[in-house]
Amino acid sequence: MTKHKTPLLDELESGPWPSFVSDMKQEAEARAKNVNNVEYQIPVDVVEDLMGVLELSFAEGETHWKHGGIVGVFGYGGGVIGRYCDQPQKFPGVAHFHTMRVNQPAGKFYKTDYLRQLCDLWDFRGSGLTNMHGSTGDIILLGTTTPQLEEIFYELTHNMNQDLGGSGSNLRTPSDCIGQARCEWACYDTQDLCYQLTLDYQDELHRPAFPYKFKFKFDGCPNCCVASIARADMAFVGTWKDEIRIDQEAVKAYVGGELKPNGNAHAGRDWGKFDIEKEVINLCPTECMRYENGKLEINNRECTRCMHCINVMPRALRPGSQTGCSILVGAKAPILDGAQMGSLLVPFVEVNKESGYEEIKDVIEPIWDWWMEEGKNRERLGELMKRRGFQQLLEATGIEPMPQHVSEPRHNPYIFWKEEEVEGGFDRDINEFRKRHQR
Amino acid sequence: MTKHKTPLLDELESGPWPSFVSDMKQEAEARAKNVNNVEYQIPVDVVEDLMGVLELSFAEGETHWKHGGIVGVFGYGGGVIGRYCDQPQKFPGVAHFHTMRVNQPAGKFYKTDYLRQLCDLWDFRGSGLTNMHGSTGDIILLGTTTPQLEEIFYELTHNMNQDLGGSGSNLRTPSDCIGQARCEWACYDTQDLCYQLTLDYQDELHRPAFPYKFKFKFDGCPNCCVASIARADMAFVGTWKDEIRIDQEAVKAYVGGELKPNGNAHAGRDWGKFDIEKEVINLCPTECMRYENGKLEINNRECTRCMHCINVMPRALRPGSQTGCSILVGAKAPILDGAQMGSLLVPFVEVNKESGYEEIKDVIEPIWDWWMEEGKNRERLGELMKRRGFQQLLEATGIEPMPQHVSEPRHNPYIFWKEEEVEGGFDRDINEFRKRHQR
Amino acid sequence: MAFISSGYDPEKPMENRITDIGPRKYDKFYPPVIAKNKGKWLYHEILEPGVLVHVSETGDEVYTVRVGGARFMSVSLIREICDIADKHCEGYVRWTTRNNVEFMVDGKDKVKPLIDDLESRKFNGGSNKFPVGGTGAGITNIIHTQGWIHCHTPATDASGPVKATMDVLYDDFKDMRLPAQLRVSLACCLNMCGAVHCSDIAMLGYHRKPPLIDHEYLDKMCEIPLAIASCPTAAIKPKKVEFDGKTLNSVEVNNSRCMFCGNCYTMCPCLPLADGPGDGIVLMVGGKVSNSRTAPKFSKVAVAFLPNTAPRWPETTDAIKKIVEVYATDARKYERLGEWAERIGWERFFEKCELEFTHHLIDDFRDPAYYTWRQTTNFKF
Amino acid sequence: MAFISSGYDPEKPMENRITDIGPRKYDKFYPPVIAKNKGKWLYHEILEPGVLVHVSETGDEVYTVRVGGARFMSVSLIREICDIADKHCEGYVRWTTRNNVEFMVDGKDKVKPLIDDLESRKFNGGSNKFPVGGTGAGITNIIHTQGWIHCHTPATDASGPVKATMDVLYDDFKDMRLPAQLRVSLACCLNMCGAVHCSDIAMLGYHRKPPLIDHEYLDKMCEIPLAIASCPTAAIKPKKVEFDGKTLNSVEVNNSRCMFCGNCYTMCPCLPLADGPGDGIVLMVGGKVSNSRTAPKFSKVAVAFLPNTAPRWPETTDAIKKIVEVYATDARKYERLGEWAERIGWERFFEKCELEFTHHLIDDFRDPAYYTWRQTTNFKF
Ligand code: SRM
Ligand code: SRM
Ligand code: SRM
Ligand code: SRM
Ligand code: SF4
Ligand code: SF4
Ligand code: SF4
Ligand code: SF4
Ligand code: SF4
Ligand code: SF4
Ligand code: SF4
Ligand code: SF4
Repeated sequence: MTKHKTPLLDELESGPWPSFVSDMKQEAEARAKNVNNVEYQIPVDVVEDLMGVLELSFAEGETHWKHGGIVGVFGYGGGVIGRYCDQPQKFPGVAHFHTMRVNQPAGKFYKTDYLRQLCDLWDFRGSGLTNMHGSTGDIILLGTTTPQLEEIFYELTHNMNQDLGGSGSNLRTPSDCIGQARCEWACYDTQDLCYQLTLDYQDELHRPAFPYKFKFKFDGCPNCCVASIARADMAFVGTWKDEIRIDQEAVKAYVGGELKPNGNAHAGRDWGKFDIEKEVINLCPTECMRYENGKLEINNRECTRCMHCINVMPRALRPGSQTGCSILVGAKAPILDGAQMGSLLVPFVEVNKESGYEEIKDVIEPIWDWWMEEGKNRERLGELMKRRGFQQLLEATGIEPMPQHVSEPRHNPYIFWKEEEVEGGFDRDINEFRKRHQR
Repeated sequence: MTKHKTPLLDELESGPWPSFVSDMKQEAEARAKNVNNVEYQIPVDVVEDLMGVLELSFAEGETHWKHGGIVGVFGYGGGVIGRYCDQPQKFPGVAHFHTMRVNQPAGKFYKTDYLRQLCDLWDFRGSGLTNMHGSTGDIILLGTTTPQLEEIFYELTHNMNQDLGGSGSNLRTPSDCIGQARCEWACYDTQDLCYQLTLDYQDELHRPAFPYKFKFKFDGCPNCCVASIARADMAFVGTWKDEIRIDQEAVKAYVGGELKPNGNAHAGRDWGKFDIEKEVINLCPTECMRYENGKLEINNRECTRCMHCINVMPRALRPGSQTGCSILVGAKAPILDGAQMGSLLVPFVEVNKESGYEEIKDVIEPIWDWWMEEGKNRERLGELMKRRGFQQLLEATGIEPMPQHVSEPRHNPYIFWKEEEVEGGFDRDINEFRKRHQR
Repeated sequence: MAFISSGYDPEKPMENRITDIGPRKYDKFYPPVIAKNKGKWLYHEILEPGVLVHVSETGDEVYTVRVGGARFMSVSLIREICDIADKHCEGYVRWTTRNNVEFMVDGKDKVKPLIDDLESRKFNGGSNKFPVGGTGAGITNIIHTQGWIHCHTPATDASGPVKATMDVLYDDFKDMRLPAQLRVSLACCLNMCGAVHCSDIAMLGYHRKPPLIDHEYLDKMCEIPLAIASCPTAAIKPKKVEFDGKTLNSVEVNNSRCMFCGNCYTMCPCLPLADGPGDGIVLMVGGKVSNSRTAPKFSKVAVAFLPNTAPRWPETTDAIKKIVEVYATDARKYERLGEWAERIGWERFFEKCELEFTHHLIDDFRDPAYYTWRQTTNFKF
Repeated sequence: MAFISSGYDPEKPMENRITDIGPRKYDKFYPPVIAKNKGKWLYHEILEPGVLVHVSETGDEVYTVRVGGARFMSVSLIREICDIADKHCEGYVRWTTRNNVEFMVDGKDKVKPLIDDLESRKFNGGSNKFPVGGTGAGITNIIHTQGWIHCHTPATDASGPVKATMDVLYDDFKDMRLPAQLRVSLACCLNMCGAVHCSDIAMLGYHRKPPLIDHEYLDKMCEIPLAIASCPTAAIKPKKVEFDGKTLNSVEVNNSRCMFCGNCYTMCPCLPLADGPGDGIVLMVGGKVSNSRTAPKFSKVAVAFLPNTAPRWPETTDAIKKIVEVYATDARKYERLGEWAERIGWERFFEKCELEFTHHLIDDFRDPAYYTWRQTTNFKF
């Protein structure tokens, strides 16, 4: 426990929020005690050494981890992030400190027997430290040595029926919002689509054949609780085509104050009496709502399904019943060219379990083909779209251009006409021209 | 009159809108008749030949003018646009067809004696065809021959006390809105500022020393009736610092219907009774207005002086009395990099006749210095700003950065720190680093 | 025609030379009522389309009668304007920033005789010489450029399409029934001398074929490096060509990179772009300049190509008329065309105006293009 | 510690190998009440901060108790979570997309015992193990990344600043007094694994010094052309250097073009950027992800640099606290932080939050920068 002094880290033990330092200390202690007599396969003081490294970083303001190098399991191009300490003599316990990405179950529901099995494995063959979860969605097993990688993979697959997730230039571990499992607004079964595509694209997930990483995320509605629109090369966001379902009695109950707006999300302050005009009608971005004579009317043709009114009056309003999803493409973090939000490619597609999601795969696969053909090394889909233009993506996917694809039409007139679109083509004779126009 | 058949042009003689074809015909006829026995210095049938060229273009859909070549008057780098016909044998009258740009008076007010003098000169030494006015603002004398250029310049300057305007890589003819001469909203004397700067910068206007063209435009208020914000490298737009002046009685008269909103600009349709809430309060972009108990209140601190409320109730509301102008820089047409709107550089500066507009020149001149130093050949100020960043413009002008300079702060984090801003500087010793971090 | 000297001596150009005197001073041309009341105006009103009154704090009033017309104008017509100004306006007249002519009188009684005079004058061909209008929530004169009358780079004419369009929009020049002012502009090439980039409706001449290459003369007439450097998309490369047994220095153009901007032709006359069927008009909509309510906006491309059907450009005027009518019916009071399109959404704009949305309308020019794609699930079916 | 084989034989890696089986199927892990009511939920309500009820059309209800915590978690802690889930929740538990843990029970009576149990558990150091909260119009867990615990490119730590910030924002984790939900994120370098680019408040680790160059090893450890190509601003050039009497291939960096993105270091370990005083945090604000009312927005830079003052990053937490408090007081109900800043104007945002506006906050990155400058006269003094 006192292998390294950690005065700076110790200061993070106080305060109300759960202290990761305290948790590390408890783990270090548990490993030291080893009440279950685990035959630790990596150094028993790994956690202490990690604390030592971290304390050093706190003192200096610099990381002490080096580039990964290529480590992994046989036949897979991802799932492991190699990591080495740059002061291995001081901190031998973390000289090697690779992480493994374990593909989380869709929706991140668990049964405790599974979790305990995972803990046992990681106690035995790793640091006993995890991230629940990584920001892509995986279960992150933080820190083990190279010889353990195949062993862990073997036990995961053989004993736990569990595969690794993605890393490298391939499909990354897809993830989803809780959706229909516990949310009244989900327009399709996010868990099933996430699971099914993960299975169907195992090859793309494990064997890097792409120019760079590629992410799927699945949100059941435009609230985007898994942030798909901001973080996924392809975001599948639930939506509907028909009318918002209205329960006029419940509307009245909101107006009357019997029901609390926004599922009581504002209970922490007295915001005064609910005012349907101010809180719903006037905040509707399309101005397509009216509340007159105790009746709420929605001009659904003009509604953009932004969710605001539904969010505020969940007991009175529900998404329509003709549901499906919109597909947005190209979101990514800022490296190299600035962050990108997903851009709407498919306004609406059915999410059809029966067909094995064929309609959706018919969008995915041409995109991959185009990107694999045209994409440069380490070029994300969004970057390729920027470089080659949205038009080329439309051509590659066979989708017709429509105003829904833009927030506004171009304001520059620099249109690249194709030769076949222009009467007479591009080939002309300068001498003919010079007959009409002397030099 | 029948030198060339013009069946296509003839079709433009009908219809209610004044026909330029009819006007050309009347001019061709007048020249042919020559009732005043003018000794035309360029071909008498110049107008007929111009119609002939134009008819040919109408038939073919192609222009018949060639590149200009360098023509001009001695010592000036601008004011003349050279032009030659590419079918000079067919249309000898317009074989040479240069235009001259005559610097219009600010506000474009004229006395007829001046105009008649100009007409006589142009009848005599040119085509008798003009543009009143060119889109920069000049009087455009359309079409004369090379030998006439110096003659016209001589007569303009000696007999009419009138100079040429700009063309080429120099200051272009400044222009302005009618402003205080006839508009109640003008926040400064646009004519005087336009005139004074034109005079003070004659050298810049006539002798190309700039990387490319440079335009000044002067608008008395944010309505921008001379479109300065869209068309000038430097736009001077009137504004005020204090409070909108309110005449509460007049407000009531609008509400009561005695006064017609928007100076009666909507009289062509029955829009129903004036609704101050709908037409003013709710359209105020900052929501800083209230109409309660027959009284209009404006929270001037939040007002962005957009002019809407003043436009709608001109008899009730007037701009404040602490007036001056905002300066926006870098507007330009789309070549090469897309169109640019002017960007706010100086939120407010006094427009001070007494000082000879020194405060304003103190902004102009450092900008020119920077642009002449850093600008590439044929690079507009706006393009330089884009290439080098707004920061450099601020440095060059000594203006402090402020949130008014942006519509929103940057969303990418790619900040170019300067060495002197960063503790410890950029020079470090790799060996020192390697003591902390082994390879 | 004998050459008559002005007094200028080409041998001694500097003798007696007067330079740098600038324009005539503005206040020499102010009508008395303007000179007296400058800076004192209190308010204005539009009495009828084309007729304004401004009232001063001195009690003075100035009545303005605005007339439209071609800014392409003969000296005969200018002299006629002078005659009218002399007769009614003490010899003063002005032009507006949109090339209308304004006659000002200082008493209400002088207005009707002036208008009657103006409206009585017609060209021989039958069109009006001085139609009164162009104020308020209507359509005023079209800002435009040279076109086939004087420029070497146009992809369409200026005066022709403008006349055709104003004929079609004439009723709205004479009326104020629109939700707000609607500004129409034309520029004959994308140098955009008309600054059409911020107009409610803009016609823009546009080429659609890459430059022809006049190999024989190119090296003689152009600086090859300048021509190459002029291309914003780097579509031009140096090339040796065989011509008449000789090897000449010239260039080649990568057609698929060319966006037909014509900048190479500006630098080199041996790279002409003009092409009858290739050239035509891009229709842009929804720009504005004023800061009223919303910030100035750029116009957006609504129709990628309309042919140069001289003399009356019916495809173009039909499209414009359609947009104006739909806007007139659908927009709210004070709402500029672009504000309306943004409120209802561009998907509705195209639907209501019955315009086809083609791939050309999706921005693909440089990095900012990305920000015009739709980055939200909020759209209308 | 003896090596214990799992059964894997490195000589015959393919023997008995199981691959491509994917994750465990989601429905195997559904609590019974979820399995039964999936797709049938009618509505939800937040009973108190951290406690939700969802009501099904079957009449069933599920009560969710959400607890916050570090996502960096030991197996000891996970086992403790399992103990709780076994005791109260039939052995089921889930994690949210923001790394909170959710315990679900199928009856109201089971809620209080669960909460009491959760809140009773503390770490030795005194902090809560399972604080209940993070729902509704409050602040939930911080999305973050590895920082100094595991990554080679961070410019700040992750777990440290997150703990410090959550301590400061703890009251709002336990409350729902804000105008809307407020999402805080952290990414330790601008790879932005935390995807902080769309958060209400984001901490972003940022370097401020160009890479050091390890000439001696560079050519041995890196592909020089790849290193050069990796630089988005073309700041890196090849260079020969004299070292120990030998001429080595290496690179040089044009410091004035470097924007400290670290992409070169990703490609080449001989170009490290880490620097104690140089590195720190960029504070960004006003992003959002949901499409509710307004389209998703990027976060904007509000403070260009805050130092890495370990262990508690007081400059950062102070700035965040200040922004949250001003937002809480000034914004309207339902208004996200970015919506608020846009409504009042960024000039007011900086004034009210007492943040200095420095030149760093003006965009100068590529063409789109231009569109963020103020292109209107509409501003507030
Ligand atoms: C005459 C005029 C058009 C008109 O019919 O009114 C005109 C005519 C020409 N312009 Fe212009 N520009 C005219 C106002 C403008 C404006 C409008 C303005 O000044 O408000 C613009 C857009 C604003 C701006 O400056 O960005 C404009 C943007 C251009 C450009 C593009 C410049 C750019 O930076 O993008 C060019 C190209 C060039 O400079 O090579 C150009 C070039 C030309 C040339 C010289 C053609 C050339 O490449 O050599 C044209 C000569 C036509 C001719 O033969 O007469 N003209 N030009 C306008 C000047 C009249 C006057 O002095 O009053
Ligand atoms: C005469 C003129 C100034 C000049 O120096 O020549 C002028 C004069 C007036 N303008 Fe203007 N504007 C003139 C060009 C402009 C332009 C420039 C342009 O169109 O190229 C603009 C910017 C257009 C744009 O935004 O695209 C312009 C935007 C305005 C506005 C803003 C309207 C809006 O809601 O966006 C107002 C206010 C209003 O009309 O309510 C205004 C108001 C006025 C007033 C009422 C000002 C006043 O109190 O005298 C004048 C009479 C308006 C009318 O005609 O209905 N004026 N006005 C110009 C007449 C041009 C013409 O012949 O038709
Ligand atoms: C549990 C979780 C989904 C999951 O699969 O794990 C979830 C669950 C719910 N979200 Fe969410 N959201 C969850 C992450 C998100 C995210 C993603 C994020 O923050 O990274 C977003 C987008 C955030 C953004 O815009 O920046 C998100 C934006 C929303 C919104 C939109 C609010 C808005 O006005 O912008 C709603 C609607 C509302 O709250 O009125 C919402 C509403 C809901 C509801 C009410 C849906 C329902 O009916 O069950 C759930 C409870 C809300 C609550 O906690 O108050 N949820 N929600 C996630 C909980 C994270 C956590 O631990 O705190
Ligand atoms: C572990 C994780 C952070 C975490 O603590 O949660 C992570 C960690 C790393 N990311 Fe990431 N990324 C992680 C989610 C993300 C996300 C978020 C997401 O997926 O939703 C993003 C932003 C979204 C996106 O993909 O654009 C993200 C954008 C990056 C980038 C920038 C990619 C780009 O195109 O801009 C890099 C740079 C790279 O690929 O070289 C990167 C690179 C890395 C590397 C591999 C560093 C490197 O250059 O070698 C990090 C390894 C850290 C380590 O030692 O453990 N990571 N990375 C996340 C994966 C966990 C998981 O599988 O669940
Ligand atoms: S994204 Fe929509 S469906 Fe999914 S959990 Fe959030 S609110 Fe529910
Ligand atoms: S979902 Fe949004 S756009 Fe549709 S009615 Fe509700 S608030 Fe309006
Ligand atoms: S810009 Fe303003 S001051 Fe000038 S004429 Fe127009 S409304 Fe009047
Ligand atoms: S000028 Fe514009 S912002 Fe100011 S009060 Fe009037 S409408 Fe509102
Ligand atoms: S817009 Fe183009 S073609 Fe028309 S006048 Fe200007 S430069 Fe010439
Ligand atoms: S027209 Fe424009 S894009 Fe095409 S070759 Fe010439 S300069 Fe390049
Ligand atoms: S954000 Fe950067 S430093 Fe942090 S984990 Fe991701 S790659 Fe590593
Ligand atoms: S840190 Fe980025 S900008 Fe600087 S040299 Fe490296 S790659 Fe180039």
